[in-house]
Amino acid sequence: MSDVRLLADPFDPARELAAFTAARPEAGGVVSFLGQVRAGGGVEALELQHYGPLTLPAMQDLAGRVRGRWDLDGLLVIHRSGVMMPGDPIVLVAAAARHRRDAFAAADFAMDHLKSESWFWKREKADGEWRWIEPRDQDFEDIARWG
Amino acid sequence: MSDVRLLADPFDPARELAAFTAARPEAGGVVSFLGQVRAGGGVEALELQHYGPLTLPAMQDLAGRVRGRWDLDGLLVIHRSGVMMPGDPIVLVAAAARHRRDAFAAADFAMDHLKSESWFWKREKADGEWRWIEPRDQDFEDIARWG
Amino acid sequence: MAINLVFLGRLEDAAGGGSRTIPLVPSIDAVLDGLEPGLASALRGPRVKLAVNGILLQDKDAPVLKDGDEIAFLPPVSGG
Amino acid sequence: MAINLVFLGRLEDAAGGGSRTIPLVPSIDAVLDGLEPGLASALRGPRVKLAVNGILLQDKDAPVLKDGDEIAFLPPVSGG
Repeated sequence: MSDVRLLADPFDPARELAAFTAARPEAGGVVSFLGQVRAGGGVEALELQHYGPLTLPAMQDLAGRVRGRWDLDGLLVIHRSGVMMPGDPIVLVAAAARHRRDAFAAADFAMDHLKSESWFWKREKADGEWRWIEPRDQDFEDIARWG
Repeated sequence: MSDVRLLADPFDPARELAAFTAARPEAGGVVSFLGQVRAGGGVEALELQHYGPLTLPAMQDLAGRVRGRWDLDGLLVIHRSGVMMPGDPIVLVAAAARHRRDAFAAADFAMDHLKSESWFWKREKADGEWRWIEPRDQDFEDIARWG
Repeated sequence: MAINLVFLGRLEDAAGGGSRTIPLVPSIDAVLDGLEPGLASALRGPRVKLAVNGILLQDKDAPVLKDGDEIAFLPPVSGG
Repeated sequence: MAINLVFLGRLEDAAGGGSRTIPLVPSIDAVLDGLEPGLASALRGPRVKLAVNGILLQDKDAPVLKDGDEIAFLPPVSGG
């Protein structure tokens, strides 16, 4: 069914995506989103804090909603916690489906909801100082698209 | 800028995507679509025929339109021609962008237009017989979404 | 007889640490009344949600606390 | 003095091969008139597009052919 993971250590998105795809030869298409820590802009490090009793269960619940809404051959959700450096992968979502539209919509929906609803608190280090990041209005607009 | 390739031989989508992503550390997100020859359904092989003077130039033109419409850090379009077996990659599109929405829309648009407009003729082998595939109405509906 | 408090995100800074063990008191109001006023005020912020033993509280919930309970104070998540 | 014809997709089956070299004639109508009737009929199909030397012809184009030209007959592309 769905493969949902919350990882404290770095992961290799290319290897994860290759394994996910190889296991689903019946899917015509796989859409993936990879989010990474942006280089440039002065951010030296990023930390994502999670809360064990809530964060992974909510990610699993989201995966279940995605599976209920679109006809998928597979869904992969991997999210990092802890301290990451520029260029490090943060999140990988992949949706495999017989029909391309389903795979795009499922990955897009999963990302919008992961970003706006997931139990992660983020802080960034710049000029040697850590600073907590507040929610962005854009996230609420993104999620409102899905009705 | 854009990396647009028409390949007669198999390619490794995981390696291509990893190289594309690694070269764009300033992009916050990368959306990819991988299309592969579906296993099951009785298709033994698939052949994509192209016409040299038209096919790659039209793919490059499409990439230019995508770049003009969304603010991207990079765009990758790789398409196979020739004979492929179930599980073989057919097409890989990846869009890297600072903003997630741009990356999703660009990859989605590129796929809709590649599928409906590209100069490829497809035939499938089933029960030992090759059969040419006619256009599907779905492709015209997909492309109409973009106005 | 104790309960555990967990402070997420910026509330960790306000509390001076990610968690704290305090003696058992019967209600969340009693927990807040026993903390430093600045911290209590931050925890009472309108956008701070609470979870007891991993279950999110609804607006009107006023659970009776018992030994070993964990109360998490959750500021808005950071998003994209 | 010759021109090259290229048949894509199902038109390859109709022509019995992917390409064919024929003696130069001045127009596309003359090319079609010189082919087997069944093939000419398939190439005249309403959804078949033509390219001369890699340039797509518009509806009303009637180019004058010259030595070495390549005419490609393009049935609808197959899509997804």
